[in-house]
Amino acid sequence: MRYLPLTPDDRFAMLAVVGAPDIGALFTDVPDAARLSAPVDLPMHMGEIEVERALAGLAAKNRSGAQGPFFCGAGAYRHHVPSSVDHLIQRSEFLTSYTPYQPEIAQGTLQALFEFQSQVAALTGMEVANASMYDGSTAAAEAVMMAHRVTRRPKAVLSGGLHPQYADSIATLAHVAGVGVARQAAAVDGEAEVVAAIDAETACVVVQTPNVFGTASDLTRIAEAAHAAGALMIVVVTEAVSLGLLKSPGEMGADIVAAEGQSIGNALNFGGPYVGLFATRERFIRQAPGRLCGETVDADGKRGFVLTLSTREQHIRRDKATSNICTNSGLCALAFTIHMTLLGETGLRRLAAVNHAQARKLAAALAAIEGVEVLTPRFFNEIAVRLPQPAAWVVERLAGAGVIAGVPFSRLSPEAHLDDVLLLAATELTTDADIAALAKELSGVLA
Amino acid sequence: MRYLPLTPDDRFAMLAVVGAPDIGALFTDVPDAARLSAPVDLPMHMGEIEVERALAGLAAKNRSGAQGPFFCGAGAYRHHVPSSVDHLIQRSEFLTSYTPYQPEIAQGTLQALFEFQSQVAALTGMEVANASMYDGSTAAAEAVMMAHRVTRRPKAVLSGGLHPQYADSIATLAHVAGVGVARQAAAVDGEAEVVAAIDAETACVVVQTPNVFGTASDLTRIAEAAHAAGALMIVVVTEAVSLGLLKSPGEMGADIVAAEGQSIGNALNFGGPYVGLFATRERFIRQAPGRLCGETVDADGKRGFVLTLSTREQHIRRDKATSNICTNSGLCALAFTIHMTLLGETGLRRLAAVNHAQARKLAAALAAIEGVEVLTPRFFNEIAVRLPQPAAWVVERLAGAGVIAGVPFSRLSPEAHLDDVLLLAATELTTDADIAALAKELSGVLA
Amino acid sequence: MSLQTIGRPTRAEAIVETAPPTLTGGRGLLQHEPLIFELGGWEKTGVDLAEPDLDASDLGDLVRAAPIGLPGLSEPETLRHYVRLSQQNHAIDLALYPLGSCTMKHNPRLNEKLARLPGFADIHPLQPQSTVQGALAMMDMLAHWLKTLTGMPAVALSPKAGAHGELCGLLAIRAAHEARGDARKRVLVPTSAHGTNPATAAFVGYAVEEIAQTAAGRVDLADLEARLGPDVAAVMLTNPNTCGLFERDMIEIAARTHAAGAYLYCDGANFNAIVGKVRPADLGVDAMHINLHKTFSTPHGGGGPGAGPVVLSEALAPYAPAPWVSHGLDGFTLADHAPEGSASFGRLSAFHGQMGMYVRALAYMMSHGADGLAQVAEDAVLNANYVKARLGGVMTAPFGGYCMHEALFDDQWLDGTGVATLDFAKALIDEGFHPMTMYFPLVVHGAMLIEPTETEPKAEIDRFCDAVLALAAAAKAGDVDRFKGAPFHAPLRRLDETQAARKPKLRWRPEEPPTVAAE
Amino acid sequence: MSLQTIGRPTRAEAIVETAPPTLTGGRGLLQHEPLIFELGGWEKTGVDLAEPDLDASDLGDLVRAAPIGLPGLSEPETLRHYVRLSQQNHAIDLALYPLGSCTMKHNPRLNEKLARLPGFADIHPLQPQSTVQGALAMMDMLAHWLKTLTGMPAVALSPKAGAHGELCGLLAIRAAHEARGDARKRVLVPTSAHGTNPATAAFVGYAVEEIAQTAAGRVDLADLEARLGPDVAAVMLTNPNTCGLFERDMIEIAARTHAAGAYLYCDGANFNAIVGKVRPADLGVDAMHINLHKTFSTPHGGGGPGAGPVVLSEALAPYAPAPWVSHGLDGFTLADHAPEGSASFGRLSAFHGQMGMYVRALAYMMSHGADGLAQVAEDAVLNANYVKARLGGVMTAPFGGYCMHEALFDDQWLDGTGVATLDFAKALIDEGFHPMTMYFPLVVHGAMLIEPTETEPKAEIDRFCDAVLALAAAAKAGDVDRFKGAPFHAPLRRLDETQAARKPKLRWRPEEPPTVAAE
Ligand SMILES: Cc1ncc(COP(=O)(O)O)c(C=O)c1O
Ligand SMILES: Cc1ncc(COP(=O)(O)O)c(C=O)c1O
Repeated sequence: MRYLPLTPDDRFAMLAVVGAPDIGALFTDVPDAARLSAPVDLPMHMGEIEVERALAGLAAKNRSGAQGPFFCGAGAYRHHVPSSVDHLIQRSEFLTSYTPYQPEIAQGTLQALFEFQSQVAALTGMEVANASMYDGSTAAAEAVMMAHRVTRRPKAVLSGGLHPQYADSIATLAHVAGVGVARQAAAVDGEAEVVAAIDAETACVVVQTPNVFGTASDLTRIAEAAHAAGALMIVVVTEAVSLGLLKSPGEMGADIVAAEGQSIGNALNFGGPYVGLFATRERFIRQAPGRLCGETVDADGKRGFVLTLSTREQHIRRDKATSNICTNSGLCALAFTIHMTLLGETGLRRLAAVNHAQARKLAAALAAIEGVEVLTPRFFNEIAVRLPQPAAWVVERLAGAGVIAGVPFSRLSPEAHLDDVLLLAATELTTDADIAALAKELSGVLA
Repeated sequence: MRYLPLTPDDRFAMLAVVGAPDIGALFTDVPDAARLSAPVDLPMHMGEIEVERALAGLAAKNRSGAQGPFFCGAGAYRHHVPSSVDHLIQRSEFLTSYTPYQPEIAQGTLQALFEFQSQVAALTGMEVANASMYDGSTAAAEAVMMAHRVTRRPKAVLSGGLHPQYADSIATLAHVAGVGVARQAAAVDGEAEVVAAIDAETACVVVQTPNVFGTASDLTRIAEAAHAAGALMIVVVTEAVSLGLLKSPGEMGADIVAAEGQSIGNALNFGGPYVGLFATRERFIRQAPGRLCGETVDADGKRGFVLTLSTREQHIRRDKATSNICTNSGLCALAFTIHMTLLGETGLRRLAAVNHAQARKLAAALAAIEGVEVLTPRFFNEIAVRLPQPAAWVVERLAGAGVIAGVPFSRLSPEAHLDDVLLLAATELTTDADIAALAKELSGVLA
Repeated sequence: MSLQTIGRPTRAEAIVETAPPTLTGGRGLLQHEPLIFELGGWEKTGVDLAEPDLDASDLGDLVRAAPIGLPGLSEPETLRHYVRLSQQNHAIDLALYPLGSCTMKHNPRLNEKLARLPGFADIHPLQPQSTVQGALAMMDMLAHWLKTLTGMPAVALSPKAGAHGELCGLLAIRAAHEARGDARKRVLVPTSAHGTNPATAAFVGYAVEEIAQTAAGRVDLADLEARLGPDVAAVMLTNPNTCGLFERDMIEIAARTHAAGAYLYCDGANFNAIVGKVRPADLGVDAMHINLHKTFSTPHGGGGPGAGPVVLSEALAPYAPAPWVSHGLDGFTLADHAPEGSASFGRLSAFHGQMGMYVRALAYMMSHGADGLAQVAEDAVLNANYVKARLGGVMTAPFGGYCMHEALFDDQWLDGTGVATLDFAKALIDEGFHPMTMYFPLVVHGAMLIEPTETEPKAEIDRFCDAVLALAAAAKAGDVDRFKGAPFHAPLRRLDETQAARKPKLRWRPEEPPTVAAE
Repeated sequence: MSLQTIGRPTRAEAIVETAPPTLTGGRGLLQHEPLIFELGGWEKTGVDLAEPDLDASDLGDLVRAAPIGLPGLSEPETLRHYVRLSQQNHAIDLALYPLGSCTMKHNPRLNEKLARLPGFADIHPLQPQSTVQGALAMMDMLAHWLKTLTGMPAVALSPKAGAHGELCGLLAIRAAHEARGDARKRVLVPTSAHGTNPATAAFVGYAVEEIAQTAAGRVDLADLEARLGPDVAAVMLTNPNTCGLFERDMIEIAARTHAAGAYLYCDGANFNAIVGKVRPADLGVDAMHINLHKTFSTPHGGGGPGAGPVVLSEALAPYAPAPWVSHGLDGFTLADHAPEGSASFGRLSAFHGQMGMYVRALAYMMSHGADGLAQVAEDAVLNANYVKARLGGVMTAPFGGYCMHEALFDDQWLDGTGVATLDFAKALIDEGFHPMTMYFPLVVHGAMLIEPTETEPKAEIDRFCDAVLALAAAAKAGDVDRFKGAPFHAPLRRLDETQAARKPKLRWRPEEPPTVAAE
């Protein structure tokens, strides 16, 4: 067995030192009724060749994004990840290390986390950020819990522009935390509606930009209204690249930002692992969930970094912790940081501009198709269109023609009855030829 | 430009320190007649996305071994390389380091080379091995030059079983070194013929096992004849895995072994880079080409390794050097060593046994086909067969049917007029289904 | 280029015994590295992108005008920066990483390679299901392996880590009680439990009550019995528990828990000790999370990502969250939403979970197979007992007898030496090892919890034990400075965590704000 | 697992200024590592293979009976062994690697990724040409780039490194002379030439004669003229030469060489200084090798593999070796053999050369493009001149004026300090840098040749210059021990190369032969 270093001789010698007659003796605490007498009913061990054949065979049954025109978004975006990013995160010292609890021999991870927190704070325009959450949706749910702790109020208002699966994730936690959820009807300009729903019971409003329909909007007035009512504004961002072009949540008055960082440094991976970005105001930091990396000095006075403020966390505070999160998305956060370092201010702005430019071409091409209505007024790299046919049906037809045409809104929220709405995203990987192919095939299907 | 760290400001500041008015000033030594005024006529710089699209596009135009039944050998073999091998050789510290001339900060490379030399010596059954040559064919040519230095005799006898491209490579060097080459006619049992050709002028006989037709033979009597005549026996091995099953050249009396190490740890790579294994007797070591890594101690008495006996080499001895080789195949040698360490005695013997078993099935399947004659009497993992049609024609037909059926001998040596001979190899990657598919398609083509 | 050494002395002449401090603070190969904010340029970038051919004028005042404040580096600088940082880390690929309860085992590179196949890495969670049949089949296979190994009828794959799995399990339990209109209030958890257990119970709205432990380091049945009652929603145990001991009475505990109308949640973080040898279903467990990043070798990555699928009993299966995969005539289907009238408690997060981790874990399971996984458990337990036996003579173990996959010691043996558990751990760093888990579980004073895992060779464990024993001798011999000052040989000396917490500095801030030309 | 530090001192109490030696020889993260022969088992393996279903009985006495003597390790042990070894290396990814004449530049990972695409890595050199059209197109593209950048009409791709390229070039030259029945005997090479130049000339059967150098570090035209004659086959120059200077008279040299009926071979190892700015064809060169592992960034890999394509003039093109790629109506064709009656000198090696390096080099060229490559040369030259300017005040340069891509110093400035070039270099190791090339070229006493390359940021070059200057000051201040004893901070102290050569130990040998059960 290639992963097991002990030889029969080793085992024999070690049992002698242990003073056990045989390996079975070490398992005597297991009740006989629960001890398996035979191996479980699964295949026996396989070599690399067989395992690779089997799994590569399954992988080959999937249609990867590179195989043709591709327009899916809706919270997960197909961006280019520089080759050096994936090379670096596979270095043994990053890949096979644990959470940095021994800072003297974990400065590599810790300094990278400090850089991550600093980048996320700058990107979101907030004062502080944590060392990552599982993903954007769980970050959003934690943000609502945090707003509840901060304001001690029982209600959360979710805009109709919020990604439905994010709203579902929030609702799950809110329910057991006794927080009421006022969930507004899905609407392309959902953010416009939330102000009316804010009241003295409101702990927070959760708004998204660009929202699930791709709509980019200025949230300043919502922040003012929320603050006036003593509530917090939580801003969700599912496309981190948009922050290279659009006004930051911080600039618009956000109290907490819960974002999906996948777009920077991380592949689509069929939905995970991703990396949740969580940023807030300095004064709320002791109510924040998750790990925090802080600067300090060593015994010689040299600068170094450690995990800090852990009195908020489960391993110290246990049932009084701000969250139960332990393992987070360390390596995905590292990928984010490395990619962001490669981009820098200049590269990120350029990347965002290219994404927007391609989306404008996409929108123009679709608008020109008979029967297709572009619904999104102002967008970053994603738009919603209304089709004369059910979007799911159209998408299946186009998939047959080799074009992955985007995400039918019904896939996210059947109950919204927006079956004719299709979400399409463009990125720096979307070529003009891809857009032309989509337009051609779509016209064909609708003709 | 992503690979260039200097900013315009840097360049400006540095020119000031240098005291040059502009960058052009630094090139004043270049005659005007030779200074380009405009960029050369080539495309301008491209981002990762474009470069990857272009080259991945070309790669997609090739049929890779994994795409179907595959039987090519003839000096390059398709074996499985464990994933950890390729991961390790990509570590920055191995991949991006230079030849270990500063041993205090190159022990990683040096110790691995010492392990490589030790493994190669054990594998070939020889006393010592060097730190690698470019590949098996250049190692063979250098071996002949070395035999010439050692014996001061003017003639080399090349067996008819020697890989024709190896013989060509030897002939090229022999010609300018004034060494006559007695090249015997290609023959399945070529080694049988060489003894007769050995005379008092003979510096060396060059024999191969398994030879280019796959024939495995005992070379002991050839060694005796050579030694009796004061000549050296050079043994060429193009399939290193065979040494896990067959008697080693050392056991059969070889004076020099020149082998291709690609089969262990290295991919096919369309022919390169590969790694030449070069082993010989201790008493000849000062006549050997290439680098040697040796054990020593540091100032504290700790064991360490250094490049040694460099008085043989070009950088010290210049026109008196034993060879002009400088850069060799360091990283391929590392891949060889890591893979060999994973295999170990047990794994290598098992691997060789599996290769042989698959080849026997292949031979049996082919022998059963009407009109196909298996020519190779005793083989390791490769055989030669005679077909009722030109082998090149048959191979093209089978390629059309998705089967890469092997190497027509005419591809190696048109002048040999063995156009009906086909070489086929089987390895641990060859499945019974592959063999069945080959047999079916071949029967079809020949029917 | 070549180093001409002929006739030149290459042997150091004057052997100076103590190394003179370097002039520039250099330490040979170990590079000190500034922050990217101190290195990077505001105009620099390591990514070449063509200028867009359309501008963003249509966005008007939505456009971000002010500088963001993100430094950029060229590719060579970026690579060097992170390679240098990486060398300041310990890792399982460097040496034993004996963190008890963390199962730091070998991470096969085959798994990394397979997870990166475009067919797995470059597919979108919401692209047409007809175009991801291989991915759904893979999830279905993983589910089959997990159910078979645990003997449980159902599994929810989507939880993103162990704690998320605990959340999933307790949410299912709460949903099950609510479905019966039975609003229970308490969850019973042993004091030895990992922090995520009480934290999760509280997160789900339950009051947490601690269960006493016997002198043998197991659940005190009588105390459990006394606390069980109509308002107890669940009992949360870890088995093997965090003292490295198997809960002998598990079956009885399950029976009493069920008799009280409560569910038995098992923290499966220590599943590595029994995988292939004991099926939690046979112990009466209702729900258990499995840390794929522990038992099934997906890399810890310096703190994640992980994956925490939860297996569920018949009783809890109906409350499992969406999504789930099912197999029909026309291939595999992924249910994004619980159908009308389903009892599912809803959705834990967007999309379908940690796909990338599933591939790795499945590759690991297939590599070991049914036979190999049982061997994993046996070798893990053997290695731990070997450590316990080798160190037991000097270090004091709070509980006697054989342990499972980890060996627990307390700090009684350090009494009077002036050396604390923490000091001892830091001294281990100088000897070339990562310390064991310290001060956990809380039930043991100055706890040292050592989990070697099955992927450690005997030679490495011996090297570790020799170092521990040598340090123990030094401690008892009064060589206190070696401990109090440790580490001396790590990239940094001991770090001041108190100062870090007193006035937190959680991000880089420019002396004066960066003057960025927004382009 | 978590480290409970609340209320416990994490700050080291007693600050012991000098680190006590560790008890087990540990050095923190730096692991000392034995040889696999000392670690491995004879029965152990890290590869799982199914038993063959046919034995080897048919091979009789050909079967290897005796033990081979190859130790095996499990995968975790293997990974750890080589990761530990790797950390004892310096690398371009760790810091400046200023080896003059070696062009240690950044190695883009994109190139590694592309070379590993199955379409390039998993294809056989002799599979049907109809199935490798993409590979042949790639080789054709590479040839086009190389020919365009050098202005030469032909290129032989197959040479496997620079020295092999020299061999290819001189073989073509010899073939050209022989074709005219003109058997020439001598090759003229400057004393400053790299060792491979004279070695290659001798290998090809020529007598090597050295050309004198002017005080300005260039070829002495008069001396060259004097030596040129009817039996001179070729003049071998390096331009820019190994003193880092451009041969101003190159065109004139070419003219006189040609007038004498000889050919001009140019060693292109230093092409990085002029790529995109000067075409060797315009200098009158007949043949030049290009080290793809220098100018075009393919990794040096601790000593190879490299690739050394040779560009050829009209005069030499007919003698180029097989194989070559040509483009016809039905796609690309690879000629494995020179056709009947061709003047080709034959074949250099089996198959078609270093395909894997071609992909990397082409990816690098396309990434830079015509504009970027010229910038490469400019930045490489600027960096070198910056180093020369910063260090010139203290170190003595044998030749004045601007340099090209590398800055050459001699050891005159160390006179009387008791510090030799070698000592100085070893002290640089302690400061965290790889030394420059030493004692080459031979024309300069105690030469120190510094080539930063264009991929070094200004900050790193400044860090390096600061270290050199600080050490220079120390040397002049008589702080000799720091140099004689150096390095102190590297994985090992200075190694005894004399002993290594006196009685060579070139392989591991068991104390007593391993008793292996041959299975
Ligand atoms: C016993 C135990 N339970 C739960 C957890 C939490 O798992 P995760 O870190 O994957 O959320 C851990 C891991 O630290 C653990 O050791
Ligand atoms: C000037 C010069 N010529 C030739 C060579 C030999 O090139 P290679 O090492 O690729 O054979 C080198 C490289 O060391 C060199 O620096």
